[in-house]
Amino acid sequence: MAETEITYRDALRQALQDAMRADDTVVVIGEEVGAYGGAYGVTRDLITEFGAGRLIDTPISEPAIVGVAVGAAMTGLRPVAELMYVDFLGLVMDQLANQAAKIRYMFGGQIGVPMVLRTQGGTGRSAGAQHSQSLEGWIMHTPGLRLAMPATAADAYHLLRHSLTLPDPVVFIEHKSLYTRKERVDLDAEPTPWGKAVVRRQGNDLTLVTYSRMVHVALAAAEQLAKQDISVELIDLRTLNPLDMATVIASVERTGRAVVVSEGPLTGGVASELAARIGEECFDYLQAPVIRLAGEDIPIPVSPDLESASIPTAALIVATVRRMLRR
Amino acid sequence: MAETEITYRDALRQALQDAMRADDTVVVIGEEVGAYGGAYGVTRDLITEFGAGRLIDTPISEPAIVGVAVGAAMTGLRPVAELMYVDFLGLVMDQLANQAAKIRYMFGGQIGVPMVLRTQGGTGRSAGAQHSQSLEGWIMHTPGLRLAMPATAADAYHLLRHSLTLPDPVVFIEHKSLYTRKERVDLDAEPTPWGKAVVRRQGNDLTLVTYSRMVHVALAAAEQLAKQDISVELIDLRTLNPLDMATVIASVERTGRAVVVSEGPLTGGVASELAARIGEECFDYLQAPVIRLAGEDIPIPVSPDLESASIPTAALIVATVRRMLRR
Amino acid sequence: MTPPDATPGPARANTRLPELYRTMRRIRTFEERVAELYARGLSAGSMLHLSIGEEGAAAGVAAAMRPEDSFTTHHRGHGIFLARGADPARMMAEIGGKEAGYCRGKGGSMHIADMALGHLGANAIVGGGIPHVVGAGLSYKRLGTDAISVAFFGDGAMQQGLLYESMNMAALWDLPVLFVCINNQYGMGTRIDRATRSIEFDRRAEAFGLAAAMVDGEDVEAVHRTAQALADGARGGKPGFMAISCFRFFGHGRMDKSPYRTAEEEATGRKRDPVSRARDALLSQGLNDAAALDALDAGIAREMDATIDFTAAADAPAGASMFRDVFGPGEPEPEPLQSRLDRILADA
Amino acid sequence: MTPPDATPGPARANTRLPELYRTMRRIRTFEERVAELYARGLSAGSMLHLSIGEEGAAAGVAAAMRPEDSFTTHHRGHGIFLARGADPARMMAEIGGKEAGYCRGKGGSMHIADMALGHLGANAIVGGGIPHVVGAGLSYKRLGTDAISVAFFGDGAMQQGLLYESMNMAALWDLPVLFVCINNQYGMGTRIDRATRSIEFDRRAEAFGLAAAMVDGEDVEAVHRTAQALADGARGGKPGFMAISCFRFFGHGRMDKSPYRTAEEEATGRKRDPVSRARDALLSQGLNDAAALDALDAGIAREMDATIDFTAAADAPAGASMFRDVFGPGEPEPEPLQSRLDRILADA
Ligand SMILES: Cc1ncc(C[n+]2csc(CCOP(=O)(O)OP(=O)(O)O)c2C)c(N)n1
Ligand SMILES: Cc1ncc(C[n+]2csc(CCOP(=O)(O)OP(=O)(O)O)c2C)c(N)n1
Ligand SMILES: [Mg+2]
Ligand SMILES: [Mg+2]
Repeated sequence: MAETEITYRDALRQALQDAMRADDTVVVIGEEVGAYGGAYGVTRDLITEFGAGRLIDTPISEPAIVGVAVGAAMTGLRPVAELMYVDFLGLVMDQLANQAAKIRYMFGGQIGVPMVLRTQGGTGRSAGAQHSQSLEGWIMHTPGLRLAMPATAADAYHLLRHSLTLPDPVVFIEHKSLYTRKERVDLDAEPTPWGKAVVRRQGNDLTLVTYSRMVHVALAAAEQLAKQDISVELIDLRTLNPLDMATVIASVERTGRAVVVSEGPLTGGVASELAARIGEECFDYLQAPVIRLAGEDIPIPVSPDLESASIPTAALIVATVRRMLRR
Repeated sequence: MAETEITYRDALRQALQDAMRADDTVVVIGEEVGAYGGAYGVTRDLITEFGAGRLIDTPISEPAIVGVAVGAAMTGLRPVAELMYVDFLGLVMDQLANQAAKIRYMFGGQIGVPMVLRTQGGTGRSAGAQHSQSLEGWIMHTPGLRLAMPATAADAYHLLRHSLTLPDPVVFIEHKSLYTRKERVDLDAEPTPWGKAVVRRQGNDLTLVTYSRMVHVALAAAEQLAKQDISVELIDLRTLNPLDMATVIASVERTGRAVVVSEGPLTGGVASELAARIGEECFDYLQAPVIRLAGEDIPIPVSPDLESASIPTAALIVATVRRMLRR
Repeated sequence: MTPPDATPGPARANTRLPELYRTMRRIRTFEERVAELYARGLSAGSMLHLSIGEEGAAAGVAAAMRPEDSFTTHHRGHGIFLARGADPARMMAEIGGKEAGYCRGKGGSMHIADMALGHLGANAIVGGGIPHVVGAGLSYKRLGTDAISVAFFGDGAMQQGLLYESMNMAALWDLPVLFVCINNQYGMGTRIDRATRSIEFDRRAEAFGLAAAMVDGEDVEAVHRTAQALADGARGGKPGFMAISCFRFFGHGRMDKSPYRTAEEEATGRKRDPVSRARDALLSQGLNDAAALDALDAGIAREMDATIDFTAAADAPAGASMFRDVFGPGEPEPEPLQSRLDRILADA
Repeated sequence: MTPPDATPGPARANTRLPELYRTMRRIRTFEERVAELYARGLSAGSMLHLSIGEEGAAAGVAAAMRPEDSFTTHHRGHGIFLARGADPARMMAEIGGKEAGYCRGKGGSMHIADMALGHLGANAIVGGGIPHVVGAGLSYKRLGTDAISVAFFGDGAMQQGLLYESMNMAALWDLPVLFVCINNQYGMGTRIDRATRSIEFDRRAEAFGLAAAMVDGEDVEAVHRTAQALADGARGGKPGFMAISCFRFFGHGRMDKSPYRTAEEEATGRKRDPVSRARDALLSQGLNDAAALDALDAGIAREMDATIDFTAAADAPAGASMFRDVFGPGEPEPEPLQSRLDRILADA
């Protein structure tokens, strides 16, 4: 029916538009979200329909942007605060982690902070060490925050819509290299369930677990492996909090092998969390160590060659899987 | 010779004093570090010897404190910036993670940022969700930062002295519940090597890996287990970057079982990193899953009963080890 | 630098001084009982910050607020919350970490809050609650209510950058917001002249486009008049700022014996006492006689004594409550460590 | 609000205008070549921010600095660095992400730096480099040198709280520091009047105790005089602030076609051209004839053309350099993923 070819960017815009039509307490607050339409174009033209009262351009004051969203969320609005780059989290972690994440708990459940912090991260544009990071590890380590990282246009749409109905703060991290990806999406289809992983490809030899852009890298690897008669199962987590371990465990218990893939730096990151959990939960089923593929433990260099070499590639996934299977 | 009974707090003060005598570019910058002597008394009286030019009291401006330390470290000083509580990291992560940690790399190796960020964390004082956290997980996940977390007075002394000779930024996290711990320390003894874990107790049945205050909790557990004829090896990591996996691996290869213990929240934290690494490196030796004991994934409540129940206890370690050993 | 409304106070017949006095006395006595709670080992921890000496600020501004208004405070916020109508027994129970407290023992002194009274929260991060009132102001403007939101903070927060970002946004968006700096001369051991070169704080706010005033916190009526004028302005969309000068009578927290200041400075500072000044004024203006005031004070003392007994007798929160309220009702909760271990080690 | 030194310029015989013109022309031409580098697909990414229209700020302030002085810049810092003596070829190579660049291709346009010239770094975080000059000032004061440190930033950073924390510390500690706001009227698509209610930025700095001035960036000599006076003051321990008004001729970055402003506004704005104004002044004052200036400009064009060829021919950094310089020389480096896999999977 409403199946259309749509980009990840447009799916996000559509989600905002539909949510703003459905709920007039939804407001968008951030730098260049109004007239400019967002640094990556996600809010383009929304100001025409909703006006400057709901597409609120701010000064370059990230700590206050998040702090204002917290206060607004406590008093009747449902703000979508936009952080132009996830790299700016360092400026707002106090408002996010000490305030938004803890208010419900510290106040004994009196009130929540129903806000969404939309931002984008990752490599792909030679934007350098301060504009290319994957910092979901900090968020995942902060009790009280939900965390969504969609890989597809359909998930971008449904997860953002769902985020805008939750009673708690959601960090919603898009990937800068996915905005222009086009897909056929049925917007009327059953919505992506919140907090559930999806099996993107079924297989028997090994389980690949990942999220966000690495889903597509892993898919490419899985296709290459299929040509070599290696059948891998690919799980896209979609949300990191909640974390759907049930889907992961079921798969690994069947395949006996797992590789986890994350673009963020290896040490202390999401890949480690996944490997630790799989190791705990699937110990008796594992035929090989759970292998983590992740970003190198370095700042992201500007040089395009170095940048692309600093994160996992399809070739690396293929090689690693083959070695794990001794093939 | 110079063996004296000394508290963790006094060992830190002694380290600062000795470093400041040895190197007159060392300055301390932070809130209440001068006349007040530090919120936890670590810099008490140092201002008498070194003056207000080297014990620099600041306004309550954490982002600028760290930013000023970065600039000073690039231009000839060796600043010790003090953050009164590790919980305030959220205010300074940009200056720490985007600036201090990346400057050497982004600038192609031209210059480093030889500064130490001293702070303290952890539970034990009913100080609530914004003054009791263990946030080393964020630091460990940030390439370019060193990270020390001493458990003993001797390590506090030597690791802080060593930190003040390194060419790179060091985050040095003390534990608020350790300041008054007294120990016999030989300050002239062989210094604690930087980046090396220490085996605090030898054993054969299982390896406990931890750091900071949890070392003492784990020691208490190990003693109780010994009475039940269970012999655990206890490793104190001392620094989390560098991370001395060699010591951990050697032990786990011998014992075949590991429990990792951290006060910080479980998900995405240090315990997960350790479990993931042990799982990768010791796969063929493991007779049971690596078990993570860590803080609950919740904000820290003020109520003293809830607070102490929210982090691992000796009783929990004992029970877990016994279950792992089916004893 | 003169308050926007510098006209003399209202005719004496209309004075709110009796009410302001009563509020201030209740704060003073409550804080004395907090000190006692701590001394008796009944408080949750030692991070208790008394607002003795600052009653004029709390009472004066609070009286300019309406029931629908909201506010946030810093860590030294007991007095403000009381002045806005808090139940002292539930406050004390929270300070004691008990289930009967405003936040069920999870927040304590530094994170007390009550949505029913518009208290959006005390904060243990200096400056942390300031932007929240800007967010509240945004809500009120958008939702078309008549409320304002007020941020209370100390002089220490005047050196936190977030304050300036917040004031700038409030001015840019014409929000119904009031920023109130309670300048008690100290941030921990640092006297304000060691924290900044310029204490003309109103100039800072004016430079961002706010209406601004400075007022002496010993004079609760002056505080009230200034706050009223600025609150009226804020309700009309012109955000305001005021700095209230006073003196922190005691140490920063319960452990701090103030070695960094002289006995003489303390003695002089404590002469700036808004409570006794108001009492003297009530007597000298013949609005009350001493016996009536003594009776009032005694009643307050009894009320506040009872808060300690209430707290001592109250239950600690049940252990299981630890996992409640991390997320909203019905949402998936974090898995307790023990459940995880039971599952994983079940067949070990 | 008048510059501290508002006396007329020096006698024409002593004018530095020819030198200032040359610096500005070099900046203008360099930036035009950066646009070309991008258009030819030779730049590392598209995050290139041209300072065309802002040459008066860069040249005027830079000329008031001494060789021992240091500085940080924002993301739009090419002109400032050139004015402080950068080699345009090494700059261009860095912008191209090449090993021959100032930062060996790891920093790019937004993170260029050179310790030899006192460039403590461009910054991709708005306001991020501001406190670093306060730290440098602290070093200079403590180490007893005569240097000052200068922070360059845009009008956008006037709304970052860190600026106020930094100015406050500089004033409190009497540091040899100068804060320079290059107000090009826009932060991305946001005109300054949509970012703040009050653009009298000097009042903000004064309220923190700094010497402050506002100056028209089209007049490079006025910028230079103002900067000189404030730099002299800073060298004497009185930190300064100046806001230089100018116009960003082109879009924010290379992708931005400025749909948020009218062609008319752009045309008017571009009339505020410090380069052509200086050229006109040189001619009308008889300090240069047109032929000489044409020759100068042509020489500069050749020099800048060569930077593109240099960059095109330069090598990308070697792959292994990726792991270098995370930590200092001789320190344990992060383990590359591949080594870890080789070890773990060796016997798999
Ligand atoms: C961001 C932050 N920095 C430091 C502290 C530690 N601290 C708590 S209160 C305080 C002094 C605050 O002074 P002021 O704002 O004047 O409030 P007062 O205590 O005088 O009421 C400090 C430094 C903190 N809680 N938060
Ligand atoms: C902390 C931060 N917020 C937002 C951005 C995205 N951004 C880059 S430049 C810019 C505009 C800056 O405006 P201004 O400071 O006036 O400098 P200009 O670009 O005009 O030179 C923005 C919003 C950023 N890089 N850093
Ligand atoms: Mg104070
Ligand atoms: Mg600008």
